[in-house]
This record gives sequence, C-alpha cells and structure tokens, in this order.
Amino acid sequence: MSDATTDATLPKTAAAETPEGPWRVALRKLFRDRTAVGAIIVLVLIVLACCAAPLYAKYVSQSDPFQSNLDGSITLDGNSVDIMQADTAGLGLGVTPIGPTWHGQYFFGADNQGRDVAARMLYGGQNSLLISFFATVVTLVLAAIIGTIAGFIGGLTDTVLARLLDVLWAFPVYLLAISLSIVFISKGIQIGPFTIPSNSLILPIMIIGIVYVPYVARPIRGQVMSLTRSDFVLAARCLGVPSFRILVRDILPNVTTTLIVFAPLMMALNMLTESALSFLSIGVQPPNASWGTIILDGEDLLYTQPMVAIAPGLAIIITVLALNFLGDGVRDAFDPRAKLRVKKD
Amino acid sequence: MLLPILRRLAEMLFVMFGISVVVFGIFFATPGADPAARIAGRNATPEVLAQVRHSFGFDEPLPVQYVKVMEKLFISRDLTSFVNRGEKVIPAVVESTPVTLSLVFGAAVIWVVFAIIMGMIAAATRGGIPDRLLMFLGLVGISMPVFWVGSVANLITQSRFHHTFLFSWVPGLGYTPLTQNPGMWFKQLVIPWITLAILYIGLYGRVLRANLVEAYQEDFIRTARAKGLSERRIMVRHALRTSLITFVSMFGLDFGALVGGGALLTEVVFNLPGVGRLTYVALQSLDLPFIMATVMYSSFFVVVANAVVDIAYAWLDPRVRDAR
Amino acid sequence: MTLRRWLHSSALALIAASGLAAATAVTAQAADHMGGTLNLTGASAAGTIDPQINYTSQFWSVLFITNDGLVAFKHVSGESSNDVVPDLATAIPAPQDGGKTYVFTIRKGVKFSNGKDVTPDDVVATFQRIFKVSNPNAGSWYNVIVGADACLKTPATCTLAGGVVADDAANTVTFHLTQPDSEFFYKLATPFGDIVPADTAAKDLGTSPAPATGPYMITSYDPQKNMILKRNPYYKEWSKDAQPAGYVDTINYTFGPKPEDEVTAIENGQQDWMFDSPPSDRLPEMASKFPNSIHINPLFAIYYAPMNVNIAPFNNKDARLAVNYALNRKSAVNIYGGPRLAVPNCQVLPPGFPGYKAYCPYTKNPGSKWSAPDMVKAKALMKASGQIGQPVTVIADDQNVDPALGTYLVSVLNELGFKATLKVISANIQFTYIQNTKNNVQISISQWYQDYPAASDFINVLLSCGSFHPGSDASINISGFCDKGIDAEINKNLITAVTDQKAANAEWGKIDAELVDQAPWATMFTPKQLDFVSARLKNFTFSDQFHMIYSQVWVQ
Amino acid sequence: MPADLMTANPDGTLLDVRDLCVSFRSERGIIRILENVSFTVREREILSIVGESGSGKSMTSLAVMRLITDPNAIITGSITYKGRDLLKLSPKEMRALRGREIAMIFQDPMTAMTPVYTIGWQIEEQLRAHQNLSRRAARARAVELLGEMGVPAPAKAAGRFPHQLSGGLRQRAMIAMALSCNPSLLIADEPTTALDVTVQAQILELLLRLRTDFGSSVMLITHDMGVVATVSDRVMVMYSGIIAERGPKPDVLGGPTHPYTLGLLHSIPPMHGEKPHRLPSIPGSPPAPMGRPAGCPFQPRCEFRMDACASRPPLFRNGMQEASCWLAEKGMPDWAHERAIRAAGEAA
Amino acid sequence: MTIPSKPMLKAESLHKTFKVGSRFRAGGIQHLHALSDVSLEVYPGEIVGLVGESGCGKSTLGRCLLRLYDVDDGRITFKDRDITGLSQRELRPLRADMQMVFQDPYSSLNPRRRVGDLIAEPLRVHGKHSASDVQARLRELMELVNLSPDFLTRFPHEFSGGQRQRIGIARAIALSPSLIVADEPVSALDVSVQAQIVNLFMDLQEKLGLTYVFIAHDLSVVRQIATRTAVMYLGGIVELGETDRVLHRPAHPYTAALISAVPEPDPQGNIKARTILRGEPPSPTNPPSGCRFHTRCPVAEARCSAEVPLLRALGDNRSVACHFPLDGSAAAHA
Repeated sequence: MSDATTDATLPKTAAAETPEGPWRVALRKLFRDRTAVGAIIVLVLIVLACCAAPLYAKYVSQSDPFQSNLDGSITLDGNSVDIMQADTAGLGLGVTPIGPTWHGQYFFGADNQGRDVAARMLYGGQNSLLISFFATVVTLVLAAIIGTIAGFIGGLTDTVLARLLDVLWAFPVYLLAISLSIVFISKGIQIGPFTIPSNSLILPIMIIGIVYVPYVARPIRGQVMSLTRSDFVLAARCLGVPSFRILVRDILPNVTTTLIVFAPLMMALNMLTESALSFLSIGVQPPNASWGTIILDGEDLLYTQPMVAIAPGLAIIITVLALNFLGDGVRDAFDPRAKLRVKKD
Repeated sequence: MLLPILRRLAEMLFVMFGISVVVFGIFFATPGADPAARIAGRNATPEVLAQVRHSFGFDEPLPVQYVKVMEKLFISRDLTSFVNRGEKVIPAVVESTPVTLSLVFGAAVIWVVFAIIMGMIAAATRGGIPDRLLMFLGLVGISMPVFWVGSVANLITQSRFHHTFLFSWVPGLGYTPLTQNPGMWFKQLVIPWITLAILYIGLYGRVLRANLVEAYQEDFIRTARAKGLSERRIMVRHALRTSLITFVSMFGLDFGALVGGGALLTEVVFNLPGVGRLTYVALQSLDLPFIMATVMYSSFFVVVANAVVDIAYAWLDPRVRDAR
Repeated sequence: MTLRRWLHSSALALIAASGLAAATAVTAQAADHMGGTLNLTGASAAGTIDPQINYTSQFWSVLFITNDGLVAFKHVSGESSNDVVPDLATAIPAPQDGGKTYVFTIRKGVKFSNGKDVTPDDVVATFQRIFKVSNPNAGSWYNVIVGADACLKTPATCTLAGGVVADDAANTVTFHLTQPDSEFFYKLATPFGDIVPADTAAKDLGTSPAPATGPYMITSYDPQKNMILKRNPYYKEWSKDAQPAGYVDTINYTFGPKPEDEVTAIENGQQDWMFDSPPSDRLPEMASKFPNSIHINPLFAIYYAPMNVNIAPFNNKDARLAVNYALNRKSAVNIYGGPRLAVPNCQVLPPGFPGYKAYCPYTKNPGSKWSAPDMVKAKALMKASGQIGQPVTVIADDQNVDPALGTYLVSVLNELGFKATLKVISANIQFTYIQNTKNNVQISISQWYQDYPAASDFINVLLSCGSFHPGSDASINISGFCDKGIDAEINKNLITAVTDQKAANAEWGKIDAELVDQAPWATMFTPKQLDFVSARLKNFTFSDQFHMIYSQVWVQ
Repeated sequence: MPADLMTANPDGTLLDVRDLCVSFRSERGIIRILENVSFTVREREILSIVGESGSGKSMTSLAVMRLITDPNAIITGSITYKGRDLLKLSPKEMRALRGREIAMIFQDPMTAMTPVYTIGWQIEEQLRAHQNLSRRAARARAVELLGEMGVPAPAKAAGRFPHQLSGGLRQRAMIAMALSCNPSLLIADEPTTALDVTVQAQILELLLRLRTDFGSSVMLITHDMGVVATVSDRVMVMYSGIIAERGPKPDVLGGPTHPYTLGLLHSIPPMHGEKPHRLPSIPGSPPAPMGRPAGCPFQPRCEFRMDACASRPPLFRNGMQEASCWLAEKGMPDWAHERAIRAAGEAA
Repeated sequence: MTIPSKPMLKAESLHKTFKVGSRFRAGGIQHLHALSDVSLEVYPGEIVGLVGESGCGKSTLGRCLLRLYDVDDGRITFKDRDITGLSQRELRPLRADMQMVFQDPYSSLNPRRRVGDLIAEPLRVHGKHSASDVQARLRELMELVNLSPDFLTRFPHEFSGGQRQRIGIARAIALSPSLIVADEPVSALDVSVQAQIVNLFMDLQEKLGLTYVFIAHDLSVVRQIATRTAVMYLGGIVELGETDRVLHRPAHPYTAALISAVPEPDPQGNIKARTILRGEPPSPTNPPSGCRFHTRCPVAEARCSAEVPLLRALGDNRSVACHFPLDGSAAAHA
C-alpha cells in the first residue's frame, strides 16, 4: 500500500486560476443577484437625480426652491397663472398654492411658500440621503467601537458598556431622538472652539446615529464575544499573537462583514427615522428641506394639494425599498446568518 | 429561585433609574426649558419670576430637584404638570393607557394573524411566486413611513373617498372609549389599526418566513417526515411551533415598546389621545413632570416586556428553561 | 399650548366692530332657544383654571361666563362690549383723592356656586390671593395698590393692609392706590380680578375650579380630554349687561384634535365651534360650502419681527431699515390667510387702537398706508450698512403660520444679502427663548395681543427700558430697545393719561411714529379673528374683549 | 444467529433498490450524487452501508424514505418495498408507510428531535399518526417502549425534553419512537457517531436485539468499520456515489475485493497485535460530487490504478462478494501479487 | 524507550472549574469541575496520549497545559520554568516553544485569511524571520506537511478536512516548538484521511524531535501513536502508564471497559465478549462522591463511594486511581 501522503489535489474549486478572497466572492455573489443589482441601479438613479437638483432647479423648474415665491406667477399653456391662488369665489378667504402642472415648472405644484415642490424634493433628497448615510456611518462606527471593546476586553468594561446599552435599549428610539432633537435644535452644540449650529445637518446625523447604536452594538458585542472564544482566535493566542493584532487581523475583518450587512438596512431605517423627526419638525430645519419636511409642508395642504405630501412619501418608499432589497442581497452575499432587530413605530 | 427574581428586579430598576437620569439631564440641558418664566406669565416682573422659581423649587440644586420630582412621582404620586398647572400626571397617564392599549392590541391582533398567514404561505411556497410576491409586499410595508401611511389613509377615508360607500362609515378622527360606544370605538380604530399593523405584518411575516425556512432545514423536520406526519402537521406543530420562539419574543418586545408609547406617530396622525401622543405633547411643551412620567411609564413597559419575553422564551423553549 | 392661545387676550375697541358681527337680537322667542349642549373644541387645553393665574384668551373666554369681578366688560356684541360696567359692585365708583381711592359697594344676594354669599371679605382675600399665588401681573398691574410692595417680597404673609379695606357693615371695599392709574378698572375687569371665596386655598387650583358666581360652572376638567360646564344652581341674573343668563344647558369643551380635524368635525356637525384658526388651505372650501358659518372680527394684535438692536447685524439701524423696506407685507398677509384675514401694518399699534395714527414710512410711497416693498431703497440701505453676507438666524415657533412667516422672512433676508437661516423652536419655549439675551437671538417672529385697550399695553410694555431685563427669560422688550429720550416721553405720558386720555392718546401716536423711525421691529400685519361655527349655532355674539360669548349663543 | 436467519429466509427480500440515481440541478449543471445504486435488504437482516463523508450513503437512506424534498432533485430507478415501488406511491401513501413500515433514526438525536416537545409526546405523536390510539393509550405505549429500550424510569423520562437527556438516552428514545409502530425496516443513519464508545456499545447491543425482539430489518449507515464488524450481516461499501463493494460481512471484511475497502480496513490502527510503523493510508481525499473523476471514481487515489480504470467498472461478482473494480473482473484479486507487479514496474 | 529523568512539562495537581448557567435564570450559576487534582509529566521526545470520553476534561487539560486557560489551582512547569502565573504577554515568547493543533480544522483557521498568511502569522509576530526568510520557511513547512506550496495563496474553505489539518499542523510547527499539544486532531476526519494525519504526526516527530501530548477519544489511534497513555474519567486521570501496558493489561475497570467497548473491524466478524458499562458518565457539575467511577463500576464496593482513590504507582511504570485494581496488584496494597 502506498505510503505517499502528499495531498496535491484540491477539491472543489481546484481549477480556479487565482483564488478569490471572501470579499470578491461576496461581491460576485451580490452582482449575480438580480434584485440587488436592480436596487443598486434604482439607488444610483436616485442619487444622480438628487445630485442634479441645481440643474433641475435652473433649467427645468426655473425657480429657486429656497426662496419664497408668494407673488409670482408662471405661464401655463399661454395663460399666466398665479402660484399662490387666492380664492375668488365665496368670501375670498385663503390662498391655495398651485397644484401639479405636469409641466417642467411646478411639476408637483407649489408648497405654501410658493416654492417648486419637485425641485425641493431633489434638494431634499440630497439631505435625506446625506443624513441617512452619515447617520449610518456614525451608528456603525460607534457600535463597532463599543461592541468590539465590550466584547473583546470583557470584564468590568463590558459590564459597564453593556449596562449603558441596556439603558439606551429600554429607551424608546423615538422618545430619545425627540428628546435629543428638541435640546440640540434649540441650542446647537458647542464643544470647545467648535460650534455646530442648530440648522446644521450634523445634528440630525448625530442624533439618529446615536440612538441606534445599541441596536447594532449589541449584536456586534455578541459576535466579537463568540469570535474571541472561537478556535481560530484561541489558535492565534496560542501562537503568541498579541491581542491588538488578533483584534485587527482576526476579529475586525469578521465584524466588518456584519457591518456591511447592517449598512443598507440601517440606512433604510435612518431614512425613515429622519423623515419621522422632520415630520415632527425636529429634523432638518427650514428653509433647508428633506423628504420628511416636505411631507410636513404637505400635511398642511393634505386635503387641498395632496401631491405635496404624497410625492416625497413615494420617494422615501422607493429609496427605502431599494435599500432594503439591497440589504437582503448584501446579507445573502456576505453573511446569510446576520440578523438585525430594530424596533420601529 | 428568589435570588434571580431579585436580581432581575434590581436590573429593571437600574435601567429605569438610568433612563430617568438621562431624561432629567436632557431636560435641564435645554435652553429656555426653565419653566419658571413660562409659569410666571408673559409680562412678569423679576420679583414674580423669582417667587415662582422659589415656590416650584427651581432654585435648588439639580440632584435635589431630581429627588423631589421622583418623590412626587412615585411616593406621594401627586406630581403635577408645569404647563397645565394642577393637572396630576399619574391620572393623565392612566387615562391615556386604555387608548394606547386599544390601538396596540387591535393592531397586534391584525399583524399577528396576517403575519402568520403570510409567513406560512411564503414558507410553504418558498422560491415560488406567492412567496416572492408576499415578501415584496412585506418589504413595501416595512419601507413606508407610518405617519405618511396614516396621512394618506386620512386623505382617502376622511376626504377624497369619504363620501363614497367605501368609507362613508369612517367617523371623524379621535377616540371613543370601548365602554362608552363599542361600535364607535371599533370604527375609529380600524384605520389606525391597519396603518400600524402594515409595518409589522411586513416585518413579522418576513421574519417568520425566514424562521420557518430555517426550521425546515432542521433535522427534526426530517424526523417528523420520517414519522409519516402530514405536511400540515409538520408545518404547524413542528416548524411553526419552534419558529414561534423568535416570533413571540419579538412580539413581546414590540408590544411592550408600543404600549409604552412607541406608537407615537400613529397616535399623533390619528389624533388618538394615547400615551405616545401624551409623551409627544409633553416633549414639545417641555413639560418635565409629564416627560418624566411618560418616559418612566414607557421604559417600565419596555423593561417589563424584556422580562416577560425572557419568561415566555423559557416557557416556549425548554432548552432555555433549564439554564443549560 | 399654542403661544397665541396664551397671549391672545382681548380687545377693548373704542370704534365699532366690523359690520360682519351680527347685532344681538334678543327677542321674545329667546326662551325657545334655551337648552341643549354646546360643543366647543380646541387642539389643547390652556392650563390651570385658577382665575388668578390663568393668562390665556382660551380660558378667559370660559372664565368670562363663570366668574365675576367687581366690574366687567359688557356681555354684548359690538362696540359696547368694550365698556366696563358694574358687576359684583353695585356701581362704578367715582375716583376720590385724585384717583387714588375707590370705594366699591358689593351687590347683595349674589351667591357663589357653593351657596355662600359674596362678601367684602371675599374681595379682600381675592386681591391678597393675586400676590399669594404669584399672579403673572402681580408686579406689573397690581403693584399700584398700597401694600403691594410687601406682598411682592413675601407673598405668603400678604395682607394688603391699607390697600384693600373691607367694611362689612357698609358692605363696601375700599381700594387705596399709590398713584392714580387710568387702567385700573380694566385690570379689575380681567379674570385676574374675579372674586373667589375667601377660603379658597392660596395655591394654584390647577384643574379644580374655584366656586364662582356666573351662570355656568365648571363641573369637570381634564386637560387631556375635556371640560364640562353646567348651569350654576345658585345663579340668578342680576345684571343683563354684566352677566346675562345663558341659553344652552351644558357646554362640552373637547381638547385634542388638530385644527384640520376640528374643521371637519364642525362641517359634519359634531362640534359647534373651534378655538384654533382653521388651516388656511381649508378656507376656500369652508367659505364656499358654509359661508354663513364664518364670522370675521377685528383683533387688536400685531405680528412682528423684533430685531435685537444690541448685537450684529441689527445693531446697525440701516440694516433694520433695509429689512423694513424689503418686507412684503402682502406676502405675509397671504401666508396668514389673505387680505380678508389680516391688514398690513408698519407700526407698533394696531389700527383702530387708542392712540393709533396711521404711519408707514417703509413702503413704495411712504405715508399712512403700506402699498408695496421698496427693494431699491432696501438694497441701497443694505449696502450702506455694510452688513451684506452677515449670518442671521431667524427664530420662529412651530405653531400655526409662524414657521411659514419665518421661512418667508429668511427668504427676504437672503434676498437682501444676509446669509439667513431659520430655527424653529417649540412654541412653548420660543417666547421665553427669544427674550433671554443669553441666547443671542438676532431676529425672531413674535406676536402681541393686547390685554386691554390702552396704548401703553403695546408701547410701554414692549419697548420701554423697564421691560428689558438682560439675561432673564422674562424680558418682554425682545429687541432690547432702550432709548432714554423716548422712555422719558412714555413715562410722562402715563401720568398724562390719568387725567387727559385724549391728549395722552395723541401723544402715544407721536411716540409710536418715533419708535417706528428707530425700527426696532419689522411689523408685518394685524390679524383678524375668524370664527367657524356649526350650522346649528345661532345668535353668534362676539365680544371684542372675550370673543364668542358661550352663554349667548344657542343651538336649538 | 444472523447467519441462520439469512439462510432460513433466502428469498425474503424486503427492500429491493434498483439503479437508484439521485442528482441535483444546480447553477453549475447537474450534480450526480448517487449513480446506479442497487441493493436489497432481506427480512430480519442487518445491512450496513459504509463509506466516508460524501460517499452518498446518507442520500441512499433518504431516497428510500423519499425524504429528499429539494425541488431540484432528480431521482430515478426503483425502490421496491414489499412489492411496491416507493417512487411511484402518492405522497399520502408514502406518508402512511413512513414511520409505520419503514422507520428511521438519525445521527444526532439532539437535533433530530423537536426541542420543544417531551420525548413522550413525540413518541405518542407517531403512534397516533398511524394507529387509532387514545392519548392515554399512546402515552402508556410510549412509556412501555422506552422501558423496552432500556431507558431507566421510563415514565419519568417520557416527560423529559430531548435536551434534558444524555446522548445515549436520547438515541434510545429515538429508537423507541422509530420502533413504536413495529416497522419492518429500520434505517439507522450513523446512529452512534455522536456517542461515546461506552455508550455506542450499548446502542449497538440494542440494535442487535431489535430483530429478535421486533423482527425488524435494519439498514445501518455508518462510516465506522468497527461498527460494521460488530453488528452487520451484510456490508455494502460506498465510494463517491457508487457501490464499491458488497457482500456478506465476513467475506468483505476478511477478504476485500476492492482496493478502497482494502485501504479503508488497513487505515484503521489495530487494537491488537503488531503495531505498524506507519499506518497504511489512502492518499488524497474523497472527491466532491462535482469533481468526481471520469471512469472509476477511486482511480486517482488507487495504488492499483491501471489503464482500464478510465472506464467505469461494473460490479463483478466473486462468490458472495461483488466489487466494482477491474481487478475483480477475473476473480478474487491477489493484492500482494498486484503490489509486487507495481513495485517491479517502478523499479524498472 | 528510555525515559529521560527530567520532564519537559510538569503539571502538578491542577484544578479547573468553569461557571455555567446564568445569574438570571433558574438554577443560577453552576460549577463544572473540569479538572480535579490532575498531575502529569511529559518527558522530552515522548508522545503522551490522553484518552477518555467526551466531557472527561482531556481537552481542558490540554489547554491548561499550554496556559490557554488559567488553572484555578496547581502548578505547571515548562522546561524548569514555572509558567502557572505568567501573564499572556509574558507567555508570548514561550509560545514559540509550545504549540497546539486543534480538533476542528474548520473553525481553527480564520476563513478570511490566506493559508500563507495564516502559517506566516507566528513567524511574523515572533519577528525571527525576514520577509524573504518567511517565504522560504513557508515553502519548507508546506513540504513538511506534504502540501503543495502553490496552496499558500488560497483560502481555507478551498481545502478538504485533511488538508486543513495539515495547514494547522504547519502553523503549529512553524516556530519549531519542542512541545505540541494535539487536541483530537484526527477525530473530525474521514478514516482514510485520519491515517495520513496520524502518519504525518509520527513523521514529524521523527524528523523534528517533537514531543506530543496527543488527545484522542479513539483508543486505536492512541495505541498507534502514543508511548504513554493517560486515561481520564470525569476530570481526573484514572490510569497512566506505557501505552501497551495500559491497553493490554488495564488495571482500572474503566480502562478495561473502554477497551472492551471499542468495536473492531475483526475480519472474522466475531462478536467478542464485551463488558458493556451501564449508563453514561455523570454530569461534571455534580460529580459522584468518592471514586467518580463507582456509579458505573462493575466491581465497585462500599468503600468506592466514600473514599477518593489516589493515583498510585503499580510498579510497572504505571499508576492507577482505583481501590481495587484489576490485575491483582491491588492485593499488594490491601
């Protein structure tokens, strides 16, 4: 019987030319997922459209979406039409903004300042996207730091951090977000020489980012804990690898996958949260807009010009839907077992 | 057995204490939150302002004020509003509770029933068209801002189609107690129920489907098949029963959070005078006693829900029951 | 909870009310209209119902039919609703001692809702109570009473000894003032002066009503839900002018719905009247469907943008003038609901107010009336000011039209060359926030509704040096404007008013113009009151002072 | 005695599997898991199917039970049980058969039992699914069965949840459940792999008792030659989806006619006698279904590889043994001789 | 084999307890006695086999020996140095000299890192090799474990179980340690592959002069590889001695039962006479009193449940912890 034990055959992907790393494999999987690719395309289109807001405002709607236009008029089919239409019948009470024209100008009509809703939606989309994106970054970075520290160091540090997360966890998200918003919107933040004015987008970004930290930090902590106890970390310990190097080389790459999986879902969630806060008028501050603030504007006109509220709502739904689909795809591609649980209203 | 219960209680108290400190801190960090000027009135002289500040104890150090508020809230139970002076906080919260309970309970029934149906159909047809369609609809439900759904529902049922036979039965917004007029109670709550449930149907339907699909990959399903059980029995008694562990614990947490005021946006949109709306109004008017009370109330429910979920978990999953 | 609710007091007009206000038609068949339930609604309650503390127009309307003071505003529609008539006192006393002493004779046989008689002791206790419960205006209105200083210092031991003196035998109460006060009867006619039983606790009564004398009494009050008023069994009409009997049996005041839903509820007949202003986009629909349900009456109030004259950029007068020239008051009026609901205004006093003399320099054709903004002049002034590119934050509250006005103002400021942003703050704190100099507020949106028909209620209260308290939340002079010369004129004119109201009013007009020239504010407009009532509500009676009189409307 | 039973019932074929092929449609084409597997199980005999991971032994058992639920699976061939082709039965007929006629136990009784029900409940469930029993009667029978399986305090054990029992007791409970309806055939898929040796010995003892006490045939799936040697009557060795060798146990274990069987037996360190300096081993690892070589699938690892191996050998019969190896074509292979030939070839 | 007088690794009466359960659940925290009073000496060049059933503490012992777990009590000496109290940082330089091979070749290799990276990790952190040295050493190691150097750029998931175990071994020997603790290195592998790995272990020992502590539950594997064998039961060593003696003339009833239970692929297919133990090992959270084996022991007497038998020498380089050893030597002690 042969004694030759050389094992030169590679099972399975033996034929692969260059071995693919887990990242490349995951990306390839992601781009094979038709739904995910569709979602990416939709998102790219939305982002491009929002980036094109100045062009739209200049060439299509031909109006400044941040200047009130209470006395203006536009020409529709040869007739001059007031943007703020005074009631001519009856008692002559009240002024109603123009409704959707389905023309380039005032496509979705005007809001109660006579501003072009369609143009504002593109600008508002910029803010909604920026806020939800950066709030996601804030959440993930903070959660990764806290979760990793708690899970990796353990002991008293972990106990303290875990208790802190417990407290935040038991604090209904919207209550915390509303409380923080009310404080900071009326005050702004001053840290040493740095002042963040109350109308800065940084405020909603920080607030939304912070309130969701427990929701991500908890699973990260759990994951880091189980990674810390995993055989390969034990093996690394056994090889005399310093803790920090274990953290960087063995634990963080695995955590990163989880973060990537969470990212689109968090961004979807943040977009909804941002819109809710703006809807309660404690998010983006006027005259700056976000989809949530436009819904709020539209709420005042709900029964007369519903399109002002409906259009940005649809924009939110499409974006969030695309993000959720992307999230599903990313999860399937990167880590089918990752789970994110969030409370919502 | 007593020790774990005490530990659990201590933990709950700690969390609630933490929250109360956070809320108190946030409140006093807010400029203009000092209620003295608002209480005193719009043209008060500095002397009157000082009097009010003194009589309400706003000139005392913050920890003393904190202790006093908590003492009034939990011990003498006569904490009153800063805005609607004289309005006792506890009865107001107690009175709002049935509203929130009505809303959340009805919505929960709808979402549980529909989510289970949806999850089971999707899992049974996994990969097929009904599965994909239901999962898509579920995702749409998750992706809709609840306040927007509420607004659109109002637009349709209160205005645009209110005069058609479809929605002419829909009464004006608001709340009628069940004891006063059950028919009205139901009619006013149906639309809010559905609005609130839409999100959760999507969420729970998807989670349940995922759990069922996961359960179907478990060995014990193979065993159940090998035993010659019918597919329906395998689905209900084995797959669903084990999937319910996650489902129920999720439900417990969400139910707790919603009863605790998490349905704030729905209550605001539909003008339901529940705890969420009470909280929102209190936050907007920076009415500290009310904020403290509602937040304590809400964290209480969240914490209790956590505890109940742990118990339910143990009840549903004997593996957990035995503390390994 | 809206700020307006809070500030919104009443008008005591010297001119006739608009013709829209129907004349009171008290007829023989009045008895047929007795009974039924009047359903009122408001977005929220207005706090305590302690008459010595509540300072909201919303509940002053309620207290108007439940409580009585020594004197009262007449419970009628129109011009005479601003007249002060004797109520619990038998007559308006003549001034003695040069206007420093008044002797009131208490009416006999009037009973509180607990069955007890109203006595001179109750009157004395009521005025002590004003201080003991820290009435908001204890220091600014009632400090003219002898002994008030001591009461302000130590409210708990307040006696007003020598200030308010009861004489049981003669059934009189004598008031001694430290100086003559031309507005003293007005101050007694507000609910602050409503008489409560002497044994009423000297603390905020909150949600429990004090026994009172009017035709209705509050039987239950839950700020989260509703307030119910029923007939007072001990009430017997003693003066139709001062406190007439009511028509409806019960008044149910529901709190909670948003204005949108209130409108719908009234249209559907579920409610009879709403406190809040209907949303302006609903107005055309309401006006075309229910033209007879809409009542518009003038108000004595202003919407204005106070500019902080002590910090950049509005410490520069040219910058303030530029804002005034650039502000399109027509646009602001449109935001409020159109020309039928508001009148453009450039000055401190509202049109028709005592002392009002039309004056508007900040318009295309300067004169007495605003016509159009003058952007050319505004831009030139702006250039001269050197403030182009300066950052400005507009502070507005989050209620009603205020955010929209703020947004519009930002737009104007940006057009002028400022770098303007808007900050919307909860209505509950915005009013105190903009007053406190610590918050460095540059410009804000605010409103002022008069308490009683005297020009000083605007000029002295809002723009005198005495109203400016740096670092305090209670500093009603939001602009921080303090001109020693003008301040001296104001003080002098307050004395004049005691003896010669007419001369004083003429002088107020001049001071108004001087203030306008200094431009501490950009006044926008004077709003009107729009009442939307159900189809069944008849006999709409509108007091300039307390608006719709709940006891005088009928629903059957 | 097993041998007696075999001869006493020479034609008592219970299960006859013919040309069973299982493959799966996938993105990368059709994956063939089982190729032309044929075997029979006779009444009261224990047939061991032995092989390494990926050899298809478990798939064979699942195919017999028709438990392959993947919609992408393609199953061909015939599985005749007591004269009926299982592959042609309706799902309902199949369901009636499962658990009642053919029962199955699995490798890990921990995951194979629903964690949220007591074992008593789970046994009852099977009883009531096939027999018209009252709850109480089912319970009594469940307790009785547990007792027969050597579970101490069976009444108490019936009220326990799977995780509350030790591995051995769980497997006993699993067997009790499988036997509750007196099946004619018990398929045991690696029933002892998760157990410790001392417990494994107990369970093997129990399996041996089954055919006397219950009259059941057993199809035992295992990877452990020791287990095969201990309990089986006949052995079937599988490698990479095909049958490598089959025959009566003493023949196959004593004189393997397939190089894979030979290598497998020699790879196991002996417990007695001389210790080899080095363990004889088979080089390489078993191929994955997608990477299965053409011809004889064992050929890349085979020390007796020759040109003929490029084509798939059929099963050649030698006495009671059959092997799919070209060397077995001309009779019992002489391994020493073959090895010598190759050594000479290399030297040359 | 002659046994050198000086042990390389010496463990003296080790104790290790784990806390299980939760403070917040019924039952509260329980203590699992994984090791109680375990002493073991490992001499240079020998292979000590540790056998026992699952939960007997053999893996815990292996990890404690390398200080991957902290022991509660006892002393571990490695090459005359007391390493019991050293911190992980202080242990780091020693790691080069003592290594471990894990049971599960799937979980002990980080799936996100390339094989070369994984094997080079110890070389890099111990800083004894330059970059080019590392490459050379990697090739050398791959050859030692019979893997193609081409595999260095690949990821663990591309390999079969046996190949992964080779990678794990290559990583363990990268720093040329003198002691390797192999924790069930072959139990997750197929039989045909298992033999390859056992051979590899033996080859490497010959080539590199390694010392092993070889943990296994399979007696035949231990018989094949180990020079001395320690049999563990419920946290303690019950028998220790030269492998052939222990396996052929077991002194402890448990050892005897264990051997008897092993199913052998006997060509005759005969069923041997077996001693089948009753029941299963008791829970280590609540071990029996006295001799821990007495609940299952076929020869137990009253004394066994009361008195803990100490591990004592039987004379033939063998120790046993039993009051009534099987091969008659007990008489000498009675």
